[in-house]
Amino acid sequence: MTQTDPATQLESTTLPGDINMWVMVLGDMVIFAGYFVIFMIYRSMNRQEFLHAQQHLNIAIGVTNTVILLTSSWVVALAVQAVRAGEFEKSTRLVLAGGVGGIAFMVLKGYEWASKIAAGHTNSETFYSFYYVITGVHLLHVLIGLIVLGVLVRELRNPAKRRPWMAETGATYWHMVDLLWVIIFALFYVMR
Amino acid sequence: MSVLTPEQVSPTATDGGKRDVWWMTWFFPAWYGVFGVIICLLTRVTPPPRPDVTAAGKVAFFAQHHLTIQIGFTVLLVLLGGAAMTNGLVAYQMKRMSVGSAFAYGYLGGMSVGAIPGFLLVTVCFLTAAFRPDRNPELTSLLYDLGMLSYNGSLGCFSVAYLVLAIAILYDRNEIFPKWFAYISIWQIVTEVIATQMFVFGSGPFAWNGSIAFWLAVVVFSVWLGALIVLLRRAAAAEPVDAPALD
Amino acid sequence: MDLQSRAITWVWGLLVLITIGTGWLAPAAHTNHLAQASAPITVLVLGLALIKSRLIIRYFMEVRRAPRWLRLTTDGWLAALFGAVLVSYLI
Amino acid sequence: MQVLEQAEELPAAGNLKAQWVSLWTGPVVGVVLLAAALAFPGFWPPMSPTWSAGQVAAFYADHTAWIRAGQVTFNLCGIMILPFFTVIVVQMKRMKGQSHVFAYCYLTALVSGATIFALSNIFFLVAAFRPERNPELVQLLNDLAWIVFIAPVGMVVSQFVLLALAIYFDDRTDPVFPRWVGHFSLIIAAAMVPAAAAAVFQTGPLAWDGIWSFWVRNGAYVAFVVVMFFVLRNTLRRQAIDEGVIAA
Repeated sequence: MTQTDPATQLESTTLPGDINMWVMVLGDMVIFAGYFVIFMIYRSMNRQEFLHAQQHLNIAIGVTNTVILLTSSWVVALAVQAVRAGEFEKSTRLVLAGGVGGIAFMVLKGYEWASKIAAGHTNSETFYSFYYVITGVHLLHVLIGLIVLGVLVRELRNPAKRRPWMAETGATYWHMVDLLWVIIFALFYVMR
Repeated sequence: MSVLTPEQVSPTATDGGKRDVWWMTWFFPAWYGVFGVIICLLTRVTPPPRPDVTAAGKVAFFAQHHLTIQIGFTVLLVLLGGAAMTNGLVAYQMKRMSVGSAFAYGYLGGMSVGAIPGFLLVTVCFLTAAFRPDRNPELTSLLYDLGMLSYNGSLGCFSVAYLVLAIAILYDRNEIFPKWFAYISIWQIVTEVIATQMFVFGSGPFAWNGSIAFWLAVVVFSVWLGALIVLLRRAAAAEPVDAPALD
Repeated sequence: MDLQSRAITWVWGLLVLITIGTGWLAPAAHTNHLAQASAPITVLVLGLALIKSRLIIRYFMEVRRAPRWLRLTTDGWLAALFGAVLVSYLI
Repeated sequence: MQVLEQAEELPAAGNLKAQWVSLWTGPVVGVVLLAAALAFPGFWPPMSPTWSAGQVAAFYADHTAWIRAGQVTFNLCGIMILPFFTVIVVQMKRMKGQSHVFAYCYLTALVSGATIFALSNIFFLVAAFRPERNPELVQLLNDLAWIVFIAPVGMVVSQFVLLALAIYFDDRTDPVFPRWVGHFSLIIAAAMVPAAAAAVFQTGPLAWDGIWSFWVRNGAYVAFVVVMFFVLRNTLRRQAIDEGVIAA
């Protein structure tokens, strides 16, 4: 989408959500970019080792988890639209559905970790040491995201506190969790 | 209620803020400046020496930096209280928030416990190692590991302090600190979580001198600390001179 | 469904489609032989990941309607990250 | 301190009684700690840093029981001096014309400082736990114990400086503490600072058994506690009279 898109020109530009949250999100994106680049540097030093380790990942779980997070993100994006339209009942249900997606992601991730450890892929392999730390930090972000969505549900249920910027702020964080996972998926699971 | 006599109002009082709070607010960056010189230039613990060297290599490290370690850490032993004073200032500002004292006391507790493994132990271990250069190399190696792991790997005390700070800022209605500072305090917790790995890895990105466990974390900490210095000044300036003293 | 929601839904469909498509390219998807490094596949995968990331930023995070500085910052981040990843892969 | 009957139920009375009790824990704990110091053979005279590992191990083997007795008492009772110092915190928070930021910094330094002392007892006690251990290890534990005991003066020095600052910022017309307490506090701080060098020198006045690092440093600290006991007693009496808890 470019700036000449008519849809963008019709509407005035507004910052979605709270500037404070954007500071957090942009900073977090920079920190994760650091992790990714360091991972790539180590990968370029041991290409074969990393490639073979990658082959032991469970791609079915990887794809499923990516689809789960994308869907969860989509649902939360729809929830923001619903808040703007004043449909608070609907948006609450959508945010809750998004949270369920987050929980499903964590459960699957836990299963994936457990089966990898059971198969002997511990952090003594460089690839897996990155895998556990990066996905672990991402999992921590999912957990924080669930708390954020929980706060959002509380606010949406309280008629005095239903503010669109609040929904946008929470959604912005949740989409960042999704965004970072999409990149983790590409770098850890798919690239060769 | 405070009764201000004219002589107690400082000439800078027009900028707002209380004189004693301003003193501590200026002390904060000054102390961290001295601390930075000590750890980076004199005692060489930041950036950290390598974990993956032999006992002989560690003895050589202490021999090479013998004098500067002794000078730097002896000075730090005298200035150690500065850590408590800077943390006390943050706790003071937290007490001014609308959320009451619980979080401020949590910060105060976490940080004052953290000062012992975080600062004192490395100081004592390195000075003890430098105290007798002829000590059995295995024991010098033990002191080296003990010092570095406690210095870089004191995780929980600081994490809880960052956590209560973040929650306090998010709930606060007095706008003592901006909300974004709460979020970047959460980054700090994330880096502490990653630092757990340094107890597992003797080399590589997650070792105590690793690119992720150390370098990225130190950049994040520097950003956090720099922001805190600016925000403490802003908070001090925004405090009304005639505000009642804290209970 | 309003215009915005419809656009978001289309984007979601596209993202899921790309994900399933790229999953098929993964080394772990072919366990009967040892995986071979492949620059074309990697470049393709990184390109698709870049598109996915930008779709999420632009549509889900609604950056396409955000102020200019934010659009430039997020695009700059994408360019820097994917540039660095690609360079470190190709070198 | 005889609380007036009509003031018995006032919150101010409860506050003052708590401070009064905390104040009196000072001399009581002080006597116990003095006894522990007298019992600890390593202080009479202080063990020399120049001893070889064998000499250190032999010392622990010869005096195991009294070393344990002295250090266990330090371990158990050392931290009990804390309530005495919290009275100082409470009084700092009564000072007018300031924000009490010094009081909170003082409290933070107090908590950290108390922990350091506890750490040194543990090292002494571990060394005495198995005197038959490899002498090099006993010597290492002994070095750590002494260095942690004598050298980390920073936390207490900052307490003295903060107390002095708070006193200088206090209301001139009705100060909580007399102004000389601030000067006195700074002098004590200055007397203790050189002891940090005990982590470097093995001989001379700055070594951990030296005149300055051992006798002047510890003497200054004891002097502060003794003097502050009387200062605090006066201050509490004045507070009680001001708040109508006891008769003038």
